[in-house]
Amino acid sequence: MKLFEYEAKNILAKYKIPVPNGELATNPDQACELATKLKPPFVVKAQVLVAGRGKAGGIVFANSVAEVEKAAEKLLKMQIKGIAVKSVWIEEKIQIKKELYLGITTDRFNQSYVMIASSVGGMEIEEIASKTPEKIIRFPINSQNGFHSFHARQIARKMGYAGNQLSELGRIFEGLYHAGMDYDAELIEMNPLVETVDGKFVAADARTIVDDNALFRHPEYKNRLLEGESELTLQEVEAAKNDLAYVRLDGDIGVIGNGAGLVMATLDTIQYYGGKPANFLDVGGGAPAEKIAVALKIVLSDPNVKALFINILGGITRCDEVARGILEAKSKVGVTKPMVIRLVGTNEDEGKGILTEAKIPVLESMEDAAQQAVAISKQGGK
Amino acid sequence: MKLFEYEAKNILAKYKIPVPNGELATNPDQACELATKLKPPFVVKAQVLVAGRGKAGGIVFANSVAEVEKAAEKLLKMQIKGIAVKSVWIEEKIQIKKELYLGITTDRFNQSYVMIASSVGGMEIEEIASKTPEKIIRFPINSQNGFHSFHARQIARKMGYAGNQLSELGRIFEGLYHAGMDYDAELIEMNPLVETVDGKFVAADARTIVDDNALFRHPEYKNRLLEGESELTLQEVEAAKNDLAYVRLDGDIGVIGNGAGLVMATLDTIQYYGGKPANFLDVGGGAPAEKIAVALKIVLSDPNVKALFINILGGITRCDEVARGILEAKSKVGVTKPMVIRLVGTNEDEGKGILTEAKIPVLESMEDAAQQAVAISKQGGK
Amino acid sequence: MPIIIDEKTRAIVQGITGAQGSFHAKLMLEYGTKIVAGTSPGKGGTQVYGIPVYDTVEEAQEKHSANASIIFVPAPFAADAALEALENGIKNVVIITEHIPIRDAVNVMAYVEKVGATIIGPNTPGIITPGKSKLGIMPAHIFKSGSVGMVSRSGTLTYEIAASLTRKNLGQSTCLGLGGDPITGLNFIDALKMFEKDTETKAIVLIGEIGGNLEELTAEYVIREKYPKPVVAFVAGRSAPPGKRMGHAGAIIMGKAGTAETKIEKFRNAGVEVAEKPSDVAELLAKLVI
Amino acid sequence: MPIIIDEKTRAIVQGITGAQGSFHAKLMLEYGTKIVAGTSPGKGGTQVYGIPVYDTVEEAQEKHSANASIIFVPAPFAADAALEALENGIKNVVIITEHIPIRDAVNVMAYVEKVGATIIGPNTPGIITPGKSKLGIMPAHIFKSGSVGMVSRSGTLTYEIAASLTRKNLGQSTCLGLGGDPITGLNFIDALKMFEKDTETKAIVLIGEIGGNLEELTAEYVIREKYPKPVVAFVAGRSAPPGKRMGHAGAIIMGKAGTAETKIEKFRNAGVEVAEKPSDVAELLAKLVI
Repeated sequence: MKLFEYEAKNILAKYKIPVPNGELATNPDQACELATKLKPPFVVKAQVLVAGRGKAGGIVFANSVAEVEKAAEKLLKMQIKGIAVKSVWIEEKIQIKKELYLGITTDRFNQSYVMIASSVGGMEIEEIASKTPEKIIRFPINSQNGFHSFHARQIARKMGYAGNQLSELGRIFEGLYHAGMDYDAELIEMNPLVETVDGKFVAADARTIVDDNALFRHPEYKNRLLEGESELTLQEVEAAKNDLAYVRLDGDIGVIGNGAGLVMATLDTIQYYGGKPANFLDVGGGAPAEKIAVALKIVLSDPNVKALFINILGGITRCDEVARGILEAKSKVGVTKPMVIRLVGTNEDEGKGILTEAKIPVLESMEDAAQQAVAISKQGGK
Repeated sequence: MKLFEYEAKNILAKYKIPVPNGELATNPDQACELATKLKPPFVVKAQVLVAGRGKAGGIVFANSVAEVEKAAEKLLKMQIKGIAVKSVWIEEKIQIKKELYLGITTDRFNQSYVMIASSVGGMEIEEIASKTPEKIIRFPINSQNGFHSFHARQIARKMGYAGNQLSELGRIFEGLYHAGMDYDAELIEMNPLVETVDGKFVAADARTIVDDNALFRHPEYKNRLLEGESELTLQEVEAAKNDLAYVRLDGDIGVIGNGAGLVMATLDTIQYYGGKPANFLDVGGGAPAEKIAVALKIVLSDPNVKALFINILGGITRCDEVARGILEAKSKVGVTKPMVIRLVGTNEDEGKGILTEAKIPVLESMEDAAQQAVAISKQGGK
Repeated sequence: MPIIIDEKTRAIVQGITGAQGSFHAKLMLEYGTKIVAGTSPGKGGTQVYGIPVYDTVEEAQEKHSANASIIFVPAPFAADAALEALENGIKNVVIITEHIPIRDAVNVMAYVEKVGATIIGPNTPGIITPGKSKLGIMPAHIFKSGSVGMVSRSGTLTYEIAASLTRKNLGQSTCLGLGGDPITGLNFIDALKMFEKDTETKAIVLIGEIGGNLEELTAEYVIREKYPKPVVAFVAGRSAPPGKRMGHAGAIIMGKAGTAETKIEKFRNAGVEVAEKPSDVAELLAKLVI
Repeated sequence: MPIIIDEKTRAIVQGITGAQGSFHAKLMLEYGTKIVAGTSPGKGGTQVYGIPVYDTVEEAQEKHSANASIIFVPAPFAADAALEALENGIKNVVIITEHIPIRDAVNVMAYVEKVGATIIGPNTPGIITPGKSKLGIMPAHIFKSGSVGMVSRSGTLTYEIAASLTRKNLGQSTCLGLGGDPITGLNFIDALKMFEKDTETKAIVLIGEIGGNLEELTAEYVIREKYPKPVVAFVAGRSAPPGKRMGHAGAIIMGKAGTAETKIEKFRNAGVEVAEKPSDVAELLAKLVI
């Protein structure tokens, strides 16, 4: 779950990492009023969870409170990549000397968290990595030993700092580590972490992605996610509420499957045969009938969908539960689009039996089913 | 730093460990009012930090709110081992089936924390250890690996529990571990941890000693300590404020030294020669002159003191600073009692020089000095 | 000898009293796996399909000395279960549970590194040595004993491809799901090393997906070590748009790193055959092992 | 060869720019200790009595390859400094700092156990091999080279007794303060093992105090291992009332355990001579080593 910039910065501040003084406003009047608490010049930043906010005009500089009001007015009417701006963050502008990068993410290969630092910042870390790979410092963290302030100082030294600046960076890095661990961040970064003209350090922008699987430890965010206060579409919120992994795409074949790999391979196979998937929907392992029914409901609520391709290979998922879910959806939601169903694996015979009895045909080969779904979509869903 | 029972119980409750419902009152009216929130029968407990509260009459049972008022009135007028009772904790009485013991302390030999559990509780752990040593379970905690709920369940199993009770004890033990670590407890115990007649578990009494050296991480308690809201005498509070280790004893020779071992050996030597020390006062390592002066002031404020024995063996402590501290105390506080000074070690010559110039004699042997101090005290401080 | 598990493996099922745990304990027993005990805190003293259940792994070990464990414990408690198995001397642990927090998984792996053990998963279908033993949730009838080693990041996609191999009479030595999470125990390279030593395995199928750089590192390993056995790969997620999380934490692409394209290119450069669609794996393999 | 440090020891001083660190760095240098570098985060690039100062131990090690460290860093940061030394390959670490939280000390010791190193302290006067090297804050002039090994839980009491030994011409091989905290690195038994191997050491003085059960365990060790060298002990705190903390966390008695009486009794049962007052140690020792 992505956090808003202001949330990410509030977390940093809690760990004594310097962030610019700032205030959150949801309307221009409030923006105007709150700006008076701050020192000009200002930056007014749209609080949206999509990348590329700056290029889309979501960040506006303002020299006076009046300009803040104007900026807020403009931003709060904006949509950035289809997402309405509901709030703006007004903060004091920093006098930048240099932009650095600091983040913590996971390192699959070393099975650990890794701190990534660079004396070049302000652009996406992937861009830094490809433009100036020699400036990237990767510091694996041994979770048994922990990350201590001396580790932080060692990194600061490799970034070229010494003396008081090294000590100060050490404190900031250590703070970021504790913030990341305490908030179960799968990514926490300061980009840029700014060295100011007077040699201090300030986190000018901050990003945090909380591990979805750890949200049970962070009810404050879990609740916000479920209340729809996030970047998600209606279908995505509905999916999240039901523990379904749903991603909307731009095609016309609705896809439901179990297991991310299988669903991705299903999308790939549809594309291979010239079709276009409308979505990714993984019901996960061991989905009961009700969950299958909800999945169907979500996919069918997308008006672009012309055909439905259900691809289930049961392991922990039982085919009979899937079959019952399909019947439940048929009776409750009403399935008006043509369905192609492929169902094999655990309790396969029971599942097929249930569907066959209900006069719903079941296929065995994924490729055959994909080709059939593509054919139906090309005929406009008939 | 010892915490009050109600503080210790509040910590346990924060970690979801069941404690009896209770309220804190500082006068009988309040006790009466708060008791109405609870279900009778009640227990009213004096909140003092001395051991043996129960035997001294500091715990009173009450069947009605009126009886609570009476009990509070009585307790709040009491002194227990010389300490005035300032507050009482009123709680619902538990129906006890069995009393258990659970605590975490440090294990010097294994250099770790150790959880100590026993299916016998309600008396001091030392008493349990000597009466039923076979019932004591010692479970060393590896701080790198942590203490996990399965460890807790393993201990619960060794205590003879199974099924749901084992799971519930597991949760309680794990909670105690986290409470102990988060609060830097050098001792945290539930004694007794009660198994109730309906098979539940409740911490009927709780004790927590926070590591004094970690109080910088727990300003809420540090502040209370310095404000005198504790079991300490006036001298002890003054000592704590100045980072001096002071313990009042019942003799008449005031002792100041550097290093716990040396000061203890000084007390032992005084006793060996037939004298009685009035206190233990360790100025610690590297004490500056001001601290020495404060130490003198504290020891002299005890009216029982007839002679002063300053025993300094300088390592990190410098003899010249000690000498300057003695002169500072002489000029500011006025030293009316006879002093025996023994001063050797780091910067010994400078220190002796300063005192000799001020016409204060300095001895070299601890045994000689001790004998001299004992002799003076026996002559009534002349 | 196949890898990790065989007919001599003695396993416990942690979380045996849950719906999934009991269901799959029964299927594993039926398959012939030696399930010697189960654990479920609070349910000690009961039985599941004749398997004795204990409150703690410690007690199960005192009585049954297992050498493997399979975990069905719910996500918030699964890391604890894995540590319990490891601390009680079990050296092969399969974690079926999905949705384990990353931080918990990292802690388990750091402990594993210290004590030296093998973790499969989390979020894995498990491991099967067809005809001998199964520690997992895979539908057993799609597998067949033979000489193809399989290792995969994706559960159901493994079944898909295993079934197509079996249909073409290409049996398997051992099939192993690494798990779909960002932090897992065994990785492709570990599995390749084990398959290299296993005389029964003649060729390896490697099933990757978008996200991370394990496939890229594996391709480098194949080149560096001149890996001696033929490898056929499939990579899921060619059609996935970047920056979107696809179903589990493993399948997310950030910018250019971890796309299907880079992975496929790296594999091909390493001499690894890459299938276009799942059903092509069996065909490519048939040519290699003849 | 004496124990732990000798004339070849190359040491760094962590926290060298503080008042205590710089003062004692100078004294150690004057004593002949090879102090090759100092560290103090934020003070890198400066010098203290000609000793180069670095921000990190990593940098100091790159340039000076020390094999010992002595720590004067303030208590809240001292555990970090110890871990920094250990992680950068230093195997002998003396922690002078007092008032380190117990939890921090426990974490350091758990790491030490994993990597295998020697910690002296915290809250110790350090270690001195008279005439060769000193890593500590003890006044050097009271020591004298010889054949008595000393190990103590108390700093100033060590000086007291060492001085009385020196006055009686009983020189010391190595004198070692374990530190007065509840959690310390080396203990009496570790020191006895080292002194046993040291051919220069003919007898051992052991200075204990109330609190804990290290003295009791040591007495048991002496019996169990039939410890071959004579040991003389002194135990401080005979006059201490129970339940009162005496000066530092180490010196507290809880009930019956850890009193001077029980410790003295255990020692005497183990054939260890126990002195009545500090000055008696030298007399008992003189009889033993003649």
